[in-house]
Amino acid sequence: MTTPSAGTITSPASPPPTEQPANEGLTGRLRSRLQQFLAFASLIVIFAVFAIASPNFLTYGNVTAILFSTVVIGTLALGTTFVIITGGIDLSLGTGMALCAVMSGVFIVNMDLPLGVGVLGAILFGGLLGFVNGVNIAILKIPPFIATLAMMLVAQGLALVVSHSAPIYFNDTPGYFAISTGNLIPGVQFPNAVLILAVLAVISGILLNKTILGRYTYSIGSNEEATSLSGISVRKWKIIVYTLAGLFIGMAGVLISARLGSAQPATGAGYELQAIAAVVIGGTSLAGGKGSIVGTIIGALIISVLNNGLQIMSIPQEWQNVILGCVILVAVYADMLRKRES
Amino acid sequence: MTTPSAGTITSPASPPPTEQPANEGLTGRLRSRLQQFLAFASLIVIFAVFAIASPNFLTYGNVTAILFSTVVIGTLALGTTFVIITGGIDLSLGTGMALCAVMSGVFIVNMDLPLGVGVLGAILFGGLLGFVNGVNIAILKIPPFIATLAMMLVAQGLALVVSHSAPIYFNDTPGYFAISTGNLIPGVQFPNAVLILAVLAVISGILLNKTILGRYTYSIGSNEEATSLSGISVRKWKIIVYTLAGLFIGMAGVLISARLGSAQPATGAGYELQAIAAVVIGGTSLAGGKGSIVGTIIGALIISVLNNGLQIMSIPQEWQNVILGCVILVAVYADMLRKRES
Amino acid sequence: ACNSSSGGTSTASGGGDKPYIAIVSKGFQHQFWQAVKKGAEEEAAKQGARITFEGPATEADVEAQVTMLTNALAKKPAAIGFAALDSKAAAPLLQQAKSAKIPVIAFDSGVDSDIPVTTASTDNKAAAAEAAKHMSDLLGGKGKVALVVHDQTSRSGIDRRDGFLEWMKANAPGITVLPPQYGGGDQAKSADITKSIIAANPDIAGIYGSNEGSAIGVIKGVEESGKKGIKIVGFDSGKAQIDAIKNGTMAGAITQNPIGIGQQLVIAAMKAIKGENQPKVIDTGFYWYDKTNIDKPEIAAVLYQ
Amino acid sequence: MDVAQVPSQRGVPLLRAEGVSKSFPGVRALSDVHLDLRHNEVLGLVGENGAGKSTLMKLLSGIYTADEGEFYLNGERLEVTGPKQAQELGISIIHQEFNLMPDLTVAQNIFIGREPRSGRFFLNERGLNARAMELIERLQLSLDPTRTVASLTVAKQQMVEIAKALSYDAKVLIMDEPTAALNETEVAALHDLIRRFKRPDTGAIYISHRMDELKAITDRVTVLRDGQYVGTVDTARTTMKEVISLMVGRTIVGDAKPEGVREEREVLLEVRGLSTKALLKDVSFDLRKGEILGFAGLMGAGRTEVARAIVGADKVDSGTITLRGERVSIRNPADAAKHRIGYLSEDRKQFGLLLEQDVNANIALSSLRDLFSSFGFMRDKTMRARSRQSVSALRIKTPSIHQTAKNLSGGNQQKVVIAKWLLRDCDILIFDEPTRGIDVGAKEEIYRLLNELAQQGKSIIMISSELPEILRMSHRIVVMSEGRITGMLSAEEATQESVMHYATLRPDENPADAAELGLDEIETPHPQTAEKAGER
Ligand SMILES: Nc1ncnc2c1ncn2[C@@H]1O[C@H](COP(=O)(O)OP(=O)(O)OP(=O)(O)O)[C@@H](O)[C@H]1O
Ligand SMILES: Nc1ncnc2c1ncn2[C@@H]1O[C@H](COP(=O)(O)OP(=O)(O)OP(=O)(O)O)[C@@H](O)[C@H]1O
Ligand SMILES: [Mg+2]
Ligand SMILES: [Mg+2]
Repeated sequence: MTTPSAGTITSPASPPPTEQPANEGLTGRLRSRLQQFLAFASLIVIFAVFAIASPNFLTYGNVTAILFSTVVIGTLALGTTFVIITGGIDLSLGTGMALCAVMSGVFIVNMDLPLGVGVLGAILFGGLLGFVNGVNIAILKIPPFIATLAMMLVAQGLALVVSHSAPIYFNDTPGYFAISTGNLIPGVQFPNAVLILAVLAVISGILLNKTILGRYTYSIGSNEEATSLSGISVRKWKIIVYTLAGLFIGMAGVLISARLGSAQPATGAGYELQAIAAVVIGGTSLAGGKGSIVGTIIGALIISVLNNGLQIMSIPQEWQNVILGCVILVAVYADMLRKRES
Repeated sequence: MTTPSAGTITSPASPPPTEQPANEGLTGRLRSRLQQFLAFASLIVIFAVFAIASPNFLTYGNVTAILFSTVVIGTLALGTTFVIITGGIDLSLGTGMALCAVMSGVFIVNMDLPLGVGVLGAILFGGLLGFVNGVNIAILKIPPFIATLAMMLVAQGLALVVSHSAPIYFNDTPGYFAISTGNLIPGVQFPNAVLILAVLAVISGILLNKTILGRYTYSIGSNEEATSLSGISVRKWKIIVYTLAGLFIGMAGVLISARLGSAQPATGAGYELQAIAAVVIGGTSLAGGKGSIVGTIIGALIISVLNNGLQIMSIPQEWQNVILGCVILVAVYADMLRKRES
Repeated sequence: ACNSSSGGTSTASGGGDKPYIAIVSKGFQHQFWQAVKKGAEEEAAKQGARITFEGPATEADVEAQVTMLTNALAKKPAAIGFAALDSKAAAPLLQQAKSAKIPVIAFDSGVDSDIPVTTASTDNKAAAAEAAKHMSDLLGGKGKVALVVHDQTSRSGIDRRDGFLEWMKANAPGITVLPPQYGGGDQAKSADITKSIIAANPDIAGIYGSNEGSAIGVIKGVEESGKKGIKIVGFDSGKAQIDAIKNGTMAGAITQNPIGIGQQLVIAAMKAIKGENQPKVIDTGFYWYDKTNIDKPEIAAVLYQ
Repeated sequence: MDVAQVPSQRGVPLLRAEGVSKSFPGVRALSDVHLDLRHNEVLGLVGENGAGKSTLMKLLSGIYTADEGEFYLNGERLEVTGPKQAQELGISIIHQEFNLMPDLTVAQNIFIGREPRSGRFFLNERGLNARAMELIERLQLSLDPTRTVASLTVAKQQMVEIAKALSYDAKVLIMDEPTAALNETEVAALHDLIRRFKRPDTGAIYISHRMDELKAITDRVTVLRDGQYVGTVDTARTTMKEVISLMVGRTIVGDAKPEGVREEREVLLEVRGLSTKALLKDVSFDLRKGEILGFAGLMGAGRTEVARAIVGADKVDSGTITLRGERVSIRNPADAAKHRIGYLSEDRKQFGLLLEQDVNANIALSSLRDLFSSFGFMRDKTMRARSRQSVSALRIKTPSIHQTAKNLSGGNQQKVVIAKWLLRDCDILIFDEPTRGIDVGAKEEIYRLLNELAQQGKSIIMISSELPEILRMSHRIVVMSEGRITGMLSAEEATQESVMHYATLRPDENPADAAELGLDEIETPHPQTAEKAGER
């Protein structure tokens, strides 16, 4: 869309004037910290409500279960946070994850490669998917929505083709399960997958805030044209960002198949909306330029806490979605009010 | 030193730089017409390929079938074209449609209202859903992605609640079926639903191109802030646009339930991505400000022609998605190349 | 009649006076599962039990089901009813249930494990074979047959496809079976697929739909194509299929006994809670129904509208 | 190196353009233009709006490629393939439109692509801020390196651009209307910077429509007209009148002046005690029928905020607005428009234009309902006819009314925005920096129009940072400082000095501090530029 020769127009379609970075300086910095902390507020309120409403909610087992159920969406959401900050979108998350899970099965079960190699292969395969997305978007200039929608369809088909439409079971590689459900911390019943998500979140945070990759991610989303005019290869960095998101897709594929003990070729559709929702609930703007890893994790947690809590409270299933929708609305609205006030 | 009030200066006269009827004007207009016509090209190529590949493709019955299968997605896509041109998005299309279908059932079957009243009721109910979306987005300033995602969940749940999780059958109202499958044109086997889609497309085209609603739709998508400062009530028009999209959701609900003879509360999820894809393939930009009804109809046709053609050619189904994805990519890429050239 | 009944609002404890049975099914929104739910609720009311009934949105959503099972366990139920989308995926959770001494009753399809106290299920493959047999009879053993299947990876989809295909291969040399097409159980999509099949194969003689949504889609597709004389064989029940059979559009269908499955499930669970002995397998059976027997009481009893 | 080819008394010019042509669809922006920039000089580049100045500079910095022609740097043939390469060659440009990342901080913007790193991949944020601080101090700008650019005023954003351009070790510095958003003090500071930049091995090109600035800073001035080279003159040996006549090639009647003050005229708008959370304190004034009320003040004095508050674009904390004797509550610009109040924003890119739409759509936007539709349907023909009228009345240089707004030159874009408000029949028009980026000839045109409007009985608030303009056009002048009205002058008593006196008055502190004002104005958040960086 924006070739360097396209003129020098700065502001794109004029984003609505929301968010005002308040009086900055020290107090400002402090306040904005506080504000980010306040973003927890919705999460904490929801959490508290459930804890009061049901004695089964605030148990060690259930809290672990909530965290565990956040892992896959969380992993996908981390990668796509980068994509969304550049102003892009990735719809191939869900079915791409299924394809990576299948590839993991192909490597480990069908081809009998060592566990580590197979896992690495699946993750790199995810990177390849992301790379293809990146090339389509950055070089061929296909709008991200279309490019990744096409990839979503392709991955969905390929997962079935490669697996011959049947799940691949990891029965003979017990180590594979351990990736997700094992307990690395001795003596404590705490699933590895949650630790992995935590590590991935920290790495993502470092990448986004402390490296040039992160800087250019924000920069591209903020003003792609200007970034390009500043001599930065927007193409290259976009490809890197989508590839990175692809690596996260690969990891999500490994994590979900390790959790289930099998690679399910037909899953995945629908995960993309959930992952994007987590990112956006976490305050990242689809218009690009703004967002944070902390926000994304909070967003993912809000979704899984709500799902869990409503189930724990035995709310009839047809009402669960109604309530889920309303609570998301209220949570985001409250968050926006808070931001507007300050 | 000279101030801007430089006084009177005389110098060799040169004609005032008024409008230069350069290359634009007639030829320019013609060229852009041609370009829009060329957007058909991908569709025509795809169509031709199938027609050559399979003798069963280009039959009256099959072409009607293709058109018929475009109706629901097409109707949803028409409404959401407006939304997307304003720079918004509507994820509540699919499940909203299911809810409207259920409401139609409630009105006509459960409450025994006259057919026309029931149909109108269902359409207006869709308008109400859209109105709520509009208020959430325009007044409460919730990002469209979140607001309509929440509505998607709420509608999904409500459809089940209202219908008591069971389909509602229109068996006692044969007239209802006729809305979709009847043949208004005497003697010709041509389903009404296709005619309805055509009429809706024409109405949408007029609304978008010939009325102030259309102008404001483009303006808001181009630059919301500037539109507002031009003395236009952006809030009001946004609400109108989402309400309009809601009316189309309602009509889609009527059309799908008339086709099936029943309101299926559990359908709908996934239709939103297809409808949005049709719009975007048709050249409407998710960034807002650009788009056309013709493009949307072409986009919807590309999808249904591909689906139909691949099935007619008996391509194994797991490959169909792979090919679908690739063709969409190529079609959009070709279209972009063409646009860039001219 | 769904959000009422025994689920109730006594949200909190797993204890209470009524025994609580958490049922995690393969689906929720589809009529088949709603019928199972109905059976379970009725039986629970009769036996004085409290149940919850949940299922993922699609039969591909294994992870969501596993999460639901996890959450069900957290509620410390007296028994669990479970229809596994992928039985291996749930193995650790079943183990957990066992350690917590919560009896598990499998239903719909078996679970690859000896943890469940009993399994109340139908043999989907045999049922599909029965459908194939009737199709072959209807066609006099020759002609072209197509399948519109609801899913290509779920157990029920695979069994109902393979059962049909295998029977045809073994017993009907005169019948050509086209490659199966998958419509996700969506009526409109299945109808469009059916029309494509008819367009591509003008000589098609019979079409089989593997669940309610697919079967209705086939009926709609055939109707819309205007083609006469195509034999349609379906699966499951529901008003639209029953009507189609009555008016002759559809030749007949296989039905399981979903209400019965729900009832059996709760009966078995109550027995397990009380520690009573019971058989490892409860066959809930399937039936072929067509114009001739649709009004018979024993058939009418297993059909849901 | 082909020295013989370079005819210059002082030897090889630093930068040379020869026979450069460039066309866009429907527009021949440049034809056979040449230009010499010598060492150690500031070359002014002038021409009417759309003359091709920006295009020439974009060719030089590799954003466009020329259809014909060559560039030489120090006599060596220059092949500019892109902005990055231009930078590496020592050509640094400040574009007419901002090229900033609004979500990044000042320091991050300045050093984008050249961040100090620890290792290859990790950012050294502290080093970055230190380097930015160093640069900012060296350039004597008042910027906080850790602030996000979106929260800065347009003027400050301009300074970030300047700092960024100077942070490269540039040999050639190109500035495309760098002062359009700056006030006098800031302009002086910028000129200071340029003088310090000027060395025997460097040179600068300076584009501006402000003749006094050209006189002050340039050594020579090259004039373009309609994409063609007209001539180059020595600044010291010519008058600006001469330059203008070269530039416009026609007569400019520059004596438009409003009639004298008419105290007896009825008061149309009464603003009392207007305050906002962010800045405004107790702003009260009257606007009379047929009056041009000038608003003067330094950047950030709050003039824009007053305008936005009146039309309901920003939230008002307290205060009343009385229109034709009736109290009104205006909640948004649509309300304002209903009360026949129009606001032309100072930031055309962000708040004025639909960049992707054509000129026609832009001009018609405000009047769609009143003029160009019946029963909701567009009256396209009328609309096109009126747009064409506006285009020729304001001399908007465009191939047709169907040209996309973003393809117009900066000044012509501004005229489009003005045309939009002139079409809509408002009783009160608030023009915020209406002549920003507009050439001398067109300015006169706009002044004439403003006068006409006033004579028709319309009331006009004109916010401007160009004192001469305010002094010449206003019946009365309101002077603001730090969110308060500090002075109210009649046309007769107002002089540059008196206005500046009130403009630098600190309303609530001791007057001694006033001296420190200028660059160092106090900043408070403002919704206006909170989002993406606009343009001046
Ligand atoms: N990308 C483009 N596409 C089409 N026309 C363009 C484009 N860029 C510039 N033009 C046209 O080229 C001509 C020269 O524009 P340019 O921006 O160089 O003018 P300018 O001298 O900088 O004017 P101003 O003083 O208003 O900034 C104008 O007529 C303009 O409309
Ligand atoms: N676009 C903006 N973004 C953020 N803050 C702004 C913006 N515009 C103004 N401000 C802040 O609000 C205050 C008032 O500025 P305002 O623009 O109203 O003043 P002004 O007198 O119109 O000056 P200018 O000529 O720069 O527009 C200033 O202190 C400034 O810091
Ligand atoms: Mg210019
Ligand atoms: Mg201002």
